[in-house]
Amino acid sequence: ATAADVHVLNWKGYGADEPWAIAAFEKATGNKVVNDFFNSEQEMLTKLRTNPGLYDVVMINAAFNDQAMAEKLIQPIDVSKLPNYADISPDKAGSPMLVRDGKVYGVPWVWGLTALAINEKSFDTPPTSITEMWNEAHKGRVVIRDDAVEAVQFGAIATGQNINDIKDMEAVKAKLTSLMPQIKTFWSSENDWNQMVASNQIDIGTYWSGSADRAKTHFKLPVSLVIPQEGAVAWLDAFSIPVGSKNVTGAEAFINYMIDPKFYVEWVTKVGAPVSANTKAVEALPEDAFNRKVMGDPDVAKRIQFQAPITDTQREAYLALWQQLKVDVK
Amino acid sequence: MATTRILEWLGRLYIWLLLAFLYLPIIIMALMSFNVSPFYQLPFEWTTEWYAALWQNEQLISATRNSLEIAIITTIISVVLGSAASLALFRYDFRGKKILQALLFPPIAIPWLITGTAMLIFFFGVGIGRGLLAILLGHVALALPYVIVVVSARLQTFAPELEEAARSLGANQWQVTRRVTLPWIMPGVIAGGLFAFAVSFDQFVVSYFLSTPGQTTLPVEIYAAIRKGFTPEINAVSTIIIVVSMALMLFAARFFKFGGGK
Amino acid sequence: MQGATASRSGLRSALPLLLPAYLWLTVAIFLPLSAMVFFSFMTDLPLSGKPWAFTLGNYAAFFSQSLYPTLLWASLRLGLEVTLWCIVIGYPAAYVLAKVLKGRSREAIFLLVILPFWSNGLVRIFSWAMVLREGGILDTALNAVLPFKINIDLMYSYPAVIIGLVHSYVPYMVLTCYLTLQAIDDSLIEAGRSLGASRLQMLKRVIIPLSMPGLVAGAALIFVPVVGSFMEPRILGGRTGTFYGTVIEDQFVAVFNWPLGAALSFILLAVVLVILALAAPVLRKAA
Amino acid sequence: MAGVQVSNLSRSFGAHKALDDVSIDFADGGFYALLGPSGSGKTTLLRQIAGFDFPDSGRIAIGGESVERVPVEKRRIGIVFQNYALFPNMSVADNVAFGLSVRGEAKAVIADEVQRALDLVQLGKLGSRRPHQLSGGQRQRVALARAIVTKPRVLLLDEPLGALDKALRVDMQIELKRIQREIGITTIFVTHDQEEALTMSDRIGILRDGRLVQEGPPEEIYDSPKSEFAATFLGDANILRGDTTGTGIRLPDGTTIAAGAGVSLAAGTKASCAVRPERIRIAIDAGVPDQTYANLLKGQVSKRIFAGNNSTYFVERDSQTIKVIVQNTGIERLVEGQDVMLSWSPESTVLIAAS
Amino acid sequence: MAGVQVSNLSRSFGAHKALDDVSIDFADGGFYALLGPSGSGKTTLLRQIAGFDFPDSGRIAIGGESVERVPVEKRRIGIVFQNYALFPNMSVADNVAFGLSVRGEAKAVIADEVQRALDLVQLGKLGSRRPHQLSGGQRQRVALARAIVTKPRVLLLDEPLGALDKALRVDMQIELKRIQREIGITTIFVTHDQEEALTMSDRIGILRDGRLVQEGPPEEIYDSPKSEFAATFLGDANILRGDTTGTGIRLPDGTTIAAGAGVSLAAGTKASCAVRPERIRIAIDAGVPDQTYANLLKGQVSKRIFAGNNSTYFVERDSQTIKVIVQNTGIERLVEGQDVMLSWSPESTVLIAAS
Ligand SMILES: Nc1ncnc2c1ncn2[C@@H]1O[C@H](COP(=O)(O)OP(=O)(O)OP(=O)(O)O)[C@@H](O)[C@H]1O
Ligand SMILES: Nc1ncnc2c1ncn2[C@@H]1O[C@H](COP(=O)(O)OP(=O)(O)OP(=O)(O)O)[C@@H](O)[C@H]1O
Ligand SMILES: NCCCCNCCCN
Ligand SMILES: [Mg+2]
Ligand SMILES: [Mg+2]
Repeated sequence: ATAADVHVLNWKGYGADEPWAIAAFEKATGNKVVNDFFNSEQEMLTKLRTNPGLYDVVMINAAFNDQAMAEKLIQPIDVSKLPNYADISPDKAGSPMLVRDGKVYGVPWVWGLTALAINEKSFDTPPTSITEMWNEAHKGRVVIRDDAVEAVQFGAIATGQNINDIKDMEAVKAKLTSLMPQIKTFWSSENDWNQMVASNQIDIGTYWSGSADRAKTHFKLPVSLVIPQEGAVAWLDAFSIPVGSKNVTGAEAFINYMIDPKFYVEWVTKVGAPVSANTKAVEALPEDAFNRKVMGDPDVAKRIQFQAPITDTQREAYLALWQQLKVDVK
Repeated sequence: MATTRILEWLGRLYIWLLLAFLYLPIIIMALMSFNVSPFYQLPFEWTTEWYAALWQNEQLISATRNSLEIAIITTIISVVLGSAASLALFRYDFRGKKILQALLFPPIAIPWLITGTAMLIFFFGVGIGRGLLAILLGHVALALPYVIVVVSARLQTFAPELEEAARSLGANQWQVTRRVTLPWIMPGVIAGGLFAFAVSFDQFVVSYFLSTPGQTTLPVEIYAAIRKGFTPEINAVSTIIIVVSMALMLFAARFFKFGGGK
Repeated sequence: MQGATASRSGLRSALPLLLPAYLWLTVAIFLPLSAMVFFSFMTDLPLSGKPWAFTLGNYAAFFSQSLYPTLLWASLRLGLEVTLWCIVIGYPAAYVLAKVLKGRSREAIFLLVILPFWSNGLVRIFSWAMVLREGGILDTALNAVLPFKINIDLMYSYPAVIIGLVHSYVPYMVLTCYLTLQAIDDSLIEAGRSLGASRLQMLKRVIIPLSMPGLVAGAALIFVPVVGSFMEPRILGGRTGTFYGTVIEDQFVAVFNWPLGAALSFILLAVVLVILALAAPVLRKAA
Repeated sequence: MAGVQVSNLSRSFGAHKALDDVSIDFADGGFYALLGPSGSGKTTLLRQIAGFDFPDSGRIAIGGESVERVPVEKRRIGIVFQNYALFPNMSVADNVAFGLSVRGEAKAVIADEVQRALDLVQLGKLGSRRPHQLSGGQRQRVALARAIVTKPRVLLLDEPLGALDKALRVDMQIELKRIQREIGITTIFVTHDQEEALTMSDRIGILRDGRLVQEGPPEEIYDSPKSEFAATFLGDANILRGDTTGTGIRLPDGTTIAAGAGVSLAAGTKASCAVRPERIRIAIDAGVPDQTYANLLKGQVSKRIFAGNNSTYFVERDSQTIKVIVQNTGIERLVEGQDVMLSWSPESTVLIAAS
Repeated sequence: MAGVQVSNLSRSFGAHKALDDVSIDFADGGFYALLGPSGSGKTTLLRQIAGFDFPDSGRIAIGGESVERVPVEKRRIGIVFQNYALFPNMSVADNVAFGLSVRGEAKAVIADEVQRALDLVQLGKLGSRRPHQLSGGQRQRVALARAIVTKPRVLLLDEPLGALDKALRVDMQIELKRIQREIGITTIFVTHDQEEALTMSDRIGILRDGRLVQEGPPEEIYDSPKSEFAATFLGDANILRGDTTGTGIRLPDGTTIAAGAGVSLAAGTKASCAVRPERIRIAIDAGVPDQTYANLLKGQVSKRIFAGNNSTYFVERDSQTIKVIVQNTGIERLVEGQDVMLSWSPESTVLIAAS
């Protein structure tokens, strides 16, 4: 990475690679953005491990920040270089997942939900309960993401448990087992979801809030997000600077740009996005914007549960459970 | 004679049915590259916007160029090395030959995902790193077993006394190979080359692990694009590639007889 | 008489021809895979900076959970089914190409069979989704010609996986069989028929045995990767798309448990090699 | 039951006429030798009869029935290919067993018959070998065993004994004749061995450039060739050319040659006389004039070639070389350079229209 | 410059000894015929000389130098394979041109030489054909042209004329001899045609079961076979068995046969006499007793077989069939069933130790 390049590692299609945004950033700072992508958090970590010095900015789900720090993959950030950092909502900025020994390892960017989304054509009135997923009427028209952690945490919510401290695993397993016959397929990318809705193959399924927003805003699909009364999984995505970055200044500039209200508003309007961690950015949205009105609703805030880091052992146990469920329906 | 004709006719019909099966998804792909909906939605609405968009998409174009270059180089290297190895395995007997032959299967049998990861780690460890060169290194290795298996299958049908005849006429090993053996196994070499090209050109997993931003290939681009939200630009570029290769191949078929004339 | 020629000078003559290919394979495949073998005996990856130790646990895991043998069995069955379909569909086509079609059209068709191979696998799978789903091309086309209404929704099912895989792999069978079929001297076929053999008997007794090297090569090139496949099953199989390859993928992608993933892969490799070794004498006898 | 009639058969490869209006009636149960120079269409003719290849025009009937619509495997023929065409994937025994086994014979019966056939071709012990482990002659014998073991109606043999030494060849000839007689197989046989053709066959047909030039019993063709080509192709012949006298010819130097066989021709036209080398007496002096050996020529021995049971003398006269075969009885050999007198009877002289 | 010496050559295939301690000195520029029954090891021997296959023991020298380490392509041999081994991917002309072109000759030179070689084998017009478009005999001639066009030091011919008709065969024999003499190629020639072997070669070697049984100039082998096998294998022979009298044998019925050739044996041991069928005089009466035809036997004609220039009479006597060849001079034919007197000279009788 030459000094003028900023190498960014992020999900594909997740804001940082929007052409208009890059153009604006490059114009403003003279840095050139080079994007690389990952398809799972594990893969992101592997890329960091096997490419020391290649990346300048990496987007990490806060639940994984811990691991990245432990492995010394990311370095502390001098937040004084980020003018917009001051506007980050304090509860996010102070998240113990991102701050260690007083040093900031991750700059909160956006947060969102893994909740439900529906095909508007299949519902006269949107459902309010997570149990809609088990409704016989939707048999064979339900989707869920092919991700063990999400599936198990979804099961925890459906059985009224704390996603970060699941006491009754058997109940989760039983609940998910009874969900399996409802399932059409397991989705793994936004595109899967959108195509299935477009061809009217599904009624309901788990979905990410930002993605549902994009489906509606950008692709004009009949999709709307449902935050069930039982609650939903919330996650926080943050930016970090990998150890060995050759362009820390550029990285800081980029991160600052990413949390800028101007960028955020444009992103939401043109493409659709999760909720910004920058309170000013959210306030810059129209009053009735979903990300402001619904996501900002204190009632919603009470229902959602933020993901905490999980251990490798837990992750493997979740995967084993998930795989067993998938084998059992074969 | 009558039955022969009927069978011949049925044979032709069968081939056309097979081609229909093989081309069905390709045709759909081509059609969808002209459809407005990025989600394969019907009814069909004609547009060329995706081709226009493709034209603007430098990343996709450069990835396509990388893919083509790597596939062509992979094909050449793996065909040369693979054919040479096949010849050696055919001509000579030595201890451990069975093992060498068995060693061709791990690259095929182990899911590419594992091989790709292994390459990533190993290349990282020994300092080869990632990038187009690493991709090429990996692709050739993946294609080699295909070439060797296919060329060996063809070699089994070769009559060794033809080599003897050529040598008795004073031809050295190389002349024998080039003028007698190669022409006979040519259909196998070509099939091997076509496979090698396919292995490389459609190689996602290994390329995915070995590519770096900017040094990436078309399948990696496509995979990434699909996650975001598929755009028919990908159908468009795929359609262009298929149409151009078809034209090239039919052109080649006119002038070059490699079906293995008797 | 050919045995004598073959054994002539052995390894020394073979080496210059073998070395480049095997050297390449060593650097790009064998050494990396050896590292993987090494990993498969570890408790944790050194890469993650955690302490690690040697263990057989990853291999033991295969046997301690019914999940893995069940899936391996399912994958082997899938491999077998796809291979058989490829033979059933591909062999006759190869025969027609090699023995019925004459002249230029043969070369052209030969190439046309390979061409779909050059299109992107993912794009192809997506196209299949378009064909197979409810309200897709197949459904619509059938309902257009059939007098009664049926619902064809093959998408996200085992048949969809088979169709997708057969489509991806059948060219291997066509081409490898073509290569050996084309080399069969017509006078052998004439000889057999003059002895009273019907076309079917000729096929069974002479043509198939003589084309066996191609059939075997094709079968190996299909069976082996299909057993480890994960992409097509995942996308086309839906709920039923979990196979041995997909759980290996999960170990690598979802939980970063490479040691277990590698162990599972090498178990797969061992099983595949044992199957090939067991099949070899049977096939050689048939040939 | 299974004679073979070919009528007006023609077959071209591109511009080249490999068969040109050939009609032959192969009698049921007969033994027919097909002779002709290399490339004259012998193999092509056999392939039409077998049904591997189809004539451009003309008809083929086996056992009185047209076989136009009868596929190869229903024609009940046995064939020995010029290149043997053994199945490389089968053992020798399996090659021979093939015809019986596709017919569904019992295993035990097959084993028996195969062993008998292999014994017959003196390969009884090589049943388990693969074709590539055999010598040329051994392969040829396997091909022969394979063709006869099914007891076909018609046997098409394309130089079936060409790769065998004389002793084995004679043995095989005897076996072939025996089988052919016993089962009454109509046999059509291509050979380049003249003695074989003459000794084995009931009739001989000679092809040239795709056309049938002469056809008949061996001795008839040998004794009364209808053309110079036939005379020199089957057996050896000295051809003397001149003007017909009606009962013979007058050579350019005025000598007349009396002919007792062949066509009658109007005097004065160009004609040839063919004389077999073995019919000519060679002597140092003319001896007592002998009415029988009425034709007389003087010459000088230029060469003698030893050929086992006989020798050929090349005698020069008037810029023509005349060949004389003399049995090697162990006495009276002539030396090169010697002046000699050649004499032969008019009965040994065949008058042939100039070609 | 390029004689070929093989010394104590052995080669086994599994338990089968294809060559068993064979030593032959093929003289430089000589024409050597290799005879032997099918499977006796002829092809195997040629393959060792060519360097396609390697002996288990023994040595081979070409031009006085051991060729153990000389690869095929450096041995400068020409070879005609029993099955031709033409390159299927090349035209006839390219097949023939191959040897010259790998040597890097100029295009024009090659074209010239190839045309000459093709003309020589009478295929001048078929240069552009592919091998599969040729008849059997045409293919064989291409193989021959391909082998000789490079003017090798040693020519190894495995039945190179087997698929040719007599006339063409004779033409090719003449050409082969001419080339061989002109360039002085050492030629080793496998043939099953006895006449060919006898007329063309300087020396003949007879193989049997991998062993060399006799070796020498044609007439010597023909006239003085050293074994019953040699006597009957090359040419035909009547073998009479009995006890030696020292200068002949006494048959079981007491008749004595005087032998003027062959070995001398101690009286009383078992021995055989070999008599060539053409050496026997056949007559209706004994005629004037003739000192020359001292050996006399009575018999009865059982069969006559016409073979063109001669006929063979089968004469039965004392449960043995004696073959007599009589030249077809056109007169005096005996009928079957006739009582006859057979006589031949002691000089025509070869005494052979019992085998
Ligand atoms: N690869 C082999 N394996 C086993 N036996 C073999 C092999 N090659 C040749 N033989 C045997 O060796 C012997 C000699 O074979 P060779 O080909 O030299 O015979 P030949 O004299 O050329 O006979 P022919 O006149 O029939 O061609 C034969 O009995 C043959 O069966
Ligand atoms: N496929 C072909 N294409 C062109 N010409 C051919 C083809 N097959 C045969 N011929 C020609 O047809 C003629 C007759 O061939 P055929 O094989 O019948 O000859 P043959 O009498 O059997 O000769 P031989 O004694 O040499 O085997 C030959 O001149 C040959 O070159
Ligand atoms: N296609 C980009 C989607 C990014 C969503 N991030 C969600 C993280 C959930 N663990
Ligand atoms: Mg022929
Ligand atoms: Mg031989």
